[in-house]
Amino acid sequence: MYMENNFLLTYLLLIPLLGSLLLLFINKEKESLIRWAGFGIALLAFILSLVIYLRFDPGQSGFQFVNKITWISKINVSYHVGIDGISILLILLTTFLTPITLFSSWKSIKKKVKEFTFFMLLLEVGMIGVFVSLDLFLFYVFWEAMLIPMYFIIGIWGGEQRIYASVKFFIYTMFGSLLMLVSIIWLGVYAASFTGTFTTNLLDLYKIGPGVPHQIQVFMFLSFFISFAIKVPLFPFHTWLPDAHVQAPTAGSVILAGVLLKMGTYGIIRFCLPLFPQSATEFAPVISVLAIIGIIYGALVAMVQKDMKKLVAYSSVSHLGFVVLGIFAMTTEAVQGSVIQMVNHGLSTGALFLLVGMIYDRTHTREISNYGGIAKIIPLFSFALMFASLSSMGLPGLNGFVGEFLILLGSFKSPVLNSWAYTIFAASGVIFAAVYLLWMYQRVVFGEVKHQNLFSLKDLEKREIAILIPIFIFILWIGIYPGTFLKLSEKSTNTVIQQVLVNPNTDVKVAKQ
Amino acid sequence: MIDYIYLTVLLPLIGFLINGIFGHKIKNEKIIGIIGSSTVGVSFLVALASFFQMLSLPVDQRKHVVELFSWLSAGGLNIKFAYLVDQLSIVMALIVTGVGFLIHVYSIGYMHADKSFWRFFAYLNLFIFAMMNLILGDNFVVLFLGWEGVGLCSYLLIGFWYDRKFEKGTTSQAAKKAFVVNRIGDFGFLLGMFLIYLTFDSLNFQEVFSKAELFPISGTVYGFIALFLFIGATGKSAQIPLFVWLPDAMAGPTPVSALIHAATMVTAGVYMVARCSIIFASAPAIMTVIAIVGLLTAFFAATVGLVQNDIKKVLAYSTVSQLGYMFLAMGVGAFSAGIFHVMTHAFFKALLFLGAGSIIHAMHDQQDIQHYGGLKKYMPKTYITFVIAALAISGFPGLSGFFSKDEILWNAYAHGSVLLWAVGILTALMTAFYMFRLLFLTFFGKERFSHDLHPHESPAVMTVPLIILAVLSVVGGYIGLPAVFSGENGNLFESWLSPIFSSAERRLEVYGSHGHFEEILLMMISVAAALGSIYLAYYIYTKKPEIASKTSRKFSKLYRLLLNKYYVDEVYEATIVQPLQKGSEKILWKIADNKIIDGTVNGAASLIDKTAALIRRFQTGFTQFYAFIMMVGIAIALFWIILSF
Amino acid sequence: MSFEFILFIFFSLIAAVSAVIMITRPNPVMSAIFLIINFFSIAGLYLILHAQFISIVQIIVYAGAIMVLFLFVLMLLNAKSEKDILSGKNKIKIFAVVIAGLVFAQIAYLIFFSSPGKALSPDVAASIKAGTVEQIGKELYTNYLLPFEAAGFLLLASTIGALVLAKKHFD
Amino acid sequence: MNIIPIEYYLVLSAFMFAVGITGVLIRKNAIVVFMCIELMLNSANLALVTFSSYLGNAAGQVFVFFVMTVAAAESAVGLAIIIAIFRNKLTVNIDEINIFKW
Repeated sequence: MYMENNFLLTYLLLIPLLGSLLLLFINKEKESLIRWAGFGIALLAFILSLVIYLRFDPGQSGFQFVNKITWISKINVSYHVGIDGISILLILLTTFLTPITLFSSWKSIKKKVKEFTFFMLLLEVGMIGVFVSLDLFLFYVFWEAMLIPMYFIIGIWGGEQRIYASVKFFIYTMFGSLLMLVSIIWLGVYAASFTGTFTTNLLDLYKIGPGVPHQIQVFMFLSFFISFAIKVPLFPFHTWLPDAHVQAPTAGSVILAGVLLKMGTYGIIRFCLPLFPQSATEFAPVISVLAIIGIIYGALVAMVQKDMKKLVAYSSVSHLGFVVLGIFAMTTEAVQGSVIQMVNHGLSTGALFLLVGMIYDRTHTREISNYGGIAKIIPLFSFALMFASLSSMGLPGLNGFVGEFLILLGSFKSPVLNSWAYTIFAASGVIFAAVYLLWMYQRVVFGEVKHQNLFSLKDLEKREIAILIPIFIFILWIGIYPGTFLKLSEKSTNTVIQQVLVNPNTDVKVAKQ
Repeated sequence: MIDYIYLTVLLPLIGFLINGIFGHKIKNEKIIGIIGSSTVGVSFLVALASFFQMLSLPVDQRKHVVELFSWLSAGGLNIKFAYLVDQLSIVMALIVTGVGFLIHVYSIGYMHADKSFWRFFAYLNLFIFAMMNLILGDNFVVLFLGWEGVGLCSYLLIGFWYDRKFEKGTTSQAAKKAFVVNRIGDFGFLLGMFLIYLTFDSLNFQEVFSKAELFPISGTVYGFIALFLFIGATGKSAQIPLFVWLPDAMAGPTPVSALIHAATMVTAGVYMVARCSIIFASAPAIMTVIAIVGLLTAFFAATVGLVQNDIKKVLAYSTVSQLGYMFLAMGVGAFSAGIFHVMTHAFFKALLFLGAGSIIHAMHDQQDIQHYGGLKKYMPKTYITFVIAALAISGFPGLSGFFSKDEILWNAYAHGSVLLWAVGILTALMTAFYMFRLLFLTFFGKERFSHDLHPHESPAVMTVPLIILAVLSVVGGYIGLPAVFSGENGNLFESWLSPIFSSAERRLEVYGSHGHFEEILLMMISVAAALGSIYLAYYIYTKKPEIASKTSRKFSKLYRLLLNKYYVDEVYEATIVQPLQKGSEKILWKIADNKIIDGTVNGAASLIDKTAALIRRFQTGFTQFYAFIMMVGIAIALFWIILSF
Repeated sequence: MSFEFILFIFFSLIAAVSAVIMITRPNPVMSAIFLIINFFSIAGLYLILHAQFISIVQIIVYAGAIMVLFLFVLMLLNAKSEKDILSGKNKIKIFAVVIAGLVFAQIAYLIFFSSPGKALSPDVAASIKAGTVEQIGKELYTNYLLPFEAAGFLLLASTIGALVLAKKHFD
Repeated sequence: MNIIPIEYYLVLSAFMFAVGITGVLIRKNAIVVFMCIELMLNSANLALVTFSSYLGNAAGQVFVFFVMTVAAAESAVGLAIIIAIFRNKLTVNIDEINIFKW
């Protein structure tokens, strides 16, 4: 671990933060300047994250680029950031998707451009902050802070029922995070009984958490877990998602699906498992069952949706079920699969949302029944939708397969779950994914043109192609050569698994890694 | 050349990329067609060169692994993108690229003037790419890549004319059905892979098989692996209960039916079972299941084929039936016989489909054989090649189908039971009957079409592939001449493949002792049966056409049952598709999601809302009221002070 | 019975009675006048308590300035007489009287039963000294300087506030 | 000096306070309500001065001084508000002023 302070991550946080403040000084009439500035700032953050990626050493298992500055000395809280192989992937995803979404909303966001760009950049700060925090207090601050811009993005630029959706989103998440706050404070106080000082430093708590008395550990684990499960969202905490997704503007949906949901799964990997390994292994079967219900349930409900965005939203429930299953299988294959699946879902579902948004901009309807036969009118769009759907349903050679395959394989041999049944049920989700995506595709793209107004549709323009191509490149890249990404997180996932399984309190024997 | 085997995979991919990206700009059909065909053609040449190189090598050095790069690695799993060239995969590669090339060439003529000409060739090339991955893959995951890839191409090509109607629905519905049913099979295949990984700690073919060879037969594990893999195979190769997609797949253009749904993709399941022969051989119970499923499929598909009137439907059921034969072969442990039938079937079934395509082309998309008749004189080349193919599939002595089918039937008798053989013969009899029913109704008798159609022979670009395939259908059988005829050399094809299957065969101990006399006797019975039913078809459909309609009236219930394909589609629709759809919509979404979960959430919110509305009543807005309440509070506080004083 | 006690009874009776009259007069002007009388009597009580400075300030500020302001506003708004101040129509009024009586009884109970008189041994000299202008001035400019400044600021703010609020149109 | 017990002053203060409360609660004229508040302030002042005198400590009287300041400020602003309300509603009857309502 680098012990000296490294400010790169701090710069990464500061770029969008200062950038968003800078935007406030631009006259709101100059919309194109604001758009370019927002895009440029987000791009700058992406470039910096690439620099971080290049300087990242995947051979190390600890946290890198650590920066620690005392913040509130009275309760021993510090600004403490650092990344490992799991977080760097998610940071890259965040900084990659933010400029894309900003770019994509150039046409669809027409009112209050300045405020929109401001909130998007602020959101980016919150998201990066969540992924880099090594202090629970700091984490909590970012976790909550990120809600606010999202709340406004849904609430101001959303659809007809945006207020309902944004309030629902906010309260759902808030409910979970308050539980987490209680646990964070409890942990800090508990730590004080050993070290004499209240602390929220994650690295210190890693040593203390597993020793928490069993009964309390269960509560702590559950309160952390429910908070994350709502974010994921795991069945049955998922109902905010369809509403939020449907009402949010395209950029909001993309970020919501692409990054925000990952914060839940990331939280589980980063906090739930290493802090409370004993409870995590105890609850693994129950949670896996919920995850599997989510996989099948999400897919079945997605199948019968009439609104394209809602369909994609429910498909997220299904996909994230895979991720949670993989995490709680606790084998290297499965957790690696989960990590890569987080990225995959961000790309595939992000692309799907972008595409739905693009066609919505043209027709102002998302009802599947209003479409049909657009393949011959807008072939490029149809191709792109096909590509994204295939990636989402896990066709080998594209990204989705890598994640799902590793997760299923890993859960099959998982010593924690110790049964085939989980995988057998989970794998059936693969079938349903094909059903709901292809059915949607068939009804939207194939067949005869049902509505006259569809004939005047315009195919993807250059800007939209430019948005999709980078995503598609990554979809192919991960599908064909996932090593680039798997290598990054390998050490870190192993560390997490070791933390859980090589623990005196957990009775599951570690499989040979 | 073997080290360059990846070219056979890469070239079709390049063809796909060129046609896919620039195709709509090229516009010139010839260029597109040449790009599409030549990439596959060169692939074929590479495969052929590799084959000859292998021939020159001693038997134990014929296996080659060409590693490209590491694909998936996590934990103990390390999947390499690697190709395995051995006796089995090279045979399959030759079939796929060879037949594929011919069909590509044929398609130039068939798809002429289609508005999405380029797209068609792009898809075809993509298919060859995926199929080659399936065949050449060195491990289960690369095989699965191809496995799903061909499924995708099948989907794209079935729905190629996405705006056309097909039967009761649209072509895209048929395409979706194909993909989804295949996915059900893939689900089994995936589980099989996982179980293999759990058991053998590897997914590499050679590692798995060499470990499987050493492992004792430990009962259930092998059984489960074999069962899961077989579920995968039933999906891809259209066996009971997952055969329903293949007849619908005929919605695609005819060359697609020839290439994907007859010659290559559907045999992937057979290939996979052959590839994993050692695993299957270790699970005797599943072998029996495979044999029975194969035979049942063969039989039922043949009965359905008897009454179909759509030319492609007849061929489709015939394909299902022939695939059943192949699985019968697998089930009785005659792996090389099965692969042999894959090869000969590829020749004559591709030929039949291309011939049918030629007819459809001439008849302007009319596919109902009741509206054909007397086409012999209009399309002589198609006619002759079609006859050859029909004779081959019926098992006419000396043609390829005769050798391969009899090999299977003989093995069914020798290593299975008389019953298997008997049903097999019955199926063969029906096969000959419906093929010749088709033939006579199409080329003989009165012309039952309107003469505005002006049927004509297809252009050379279509007929030349027909002729080549016809030649192959005739001579293709001689490389697998049974030992009865070839004497000392034994069965060439079998001995070529024997290094692949030897361990499985050792485990099965298949080689019992049956005399050559028996083999010849059985052969004669099947030849007699085939000739008999050909004559019967000839008699009914050219001499006394009224017999057909009389019989169908007499057994009208049976006839309807067969015509409607045993109502399998309807049963699936009613028992699986509808309940899932309705249940998901009515129960899961509308009730579980909207009422229960969201109801709880919104209920909690509205509880707070209601409580707040109640408390809100205290906010009258009158300051004096507030002051009064405050005073009440003060009085209470004072009471408390007094009491604690 | 000392002179002081007689004075105390005199002023306290006036204070109590004028307070009661004040809240029962329907005419607000009458209320204001009885309030002024009440203030005067309280100023008298302050004198008995040796709080000369406060006593004078009470007359100048309260009776002089504040009450004049009140009367002025009353005139300005031409407030009408209030009817039915204690009629039973509004039950809350009866409750109000009851509650007020209850609070008074409670406080009185507390005063008598805690009997602060026993704990306090008044020192006349000290109390005379405490009430002088000198002493209060000293306190204000030393110990209570900051609150004193704040009070000045408060007055300024209220002046401006009153001005702004009472102005007819401001933008 | 000793003759007057401190309790007498305090009870008087309490009585005036209670009367003030009654006034605030029963009167409808906003200005009279204001006056009642002044009465309550004065009752508090009386208690303060009483204690100050009995303790011989000037602090209580300083407090009274501040209370008066606040009272002056309050009545100035309060009356201004009443004028403003009167201008809008043409009444100073607080029963007709319920803009606090939700």
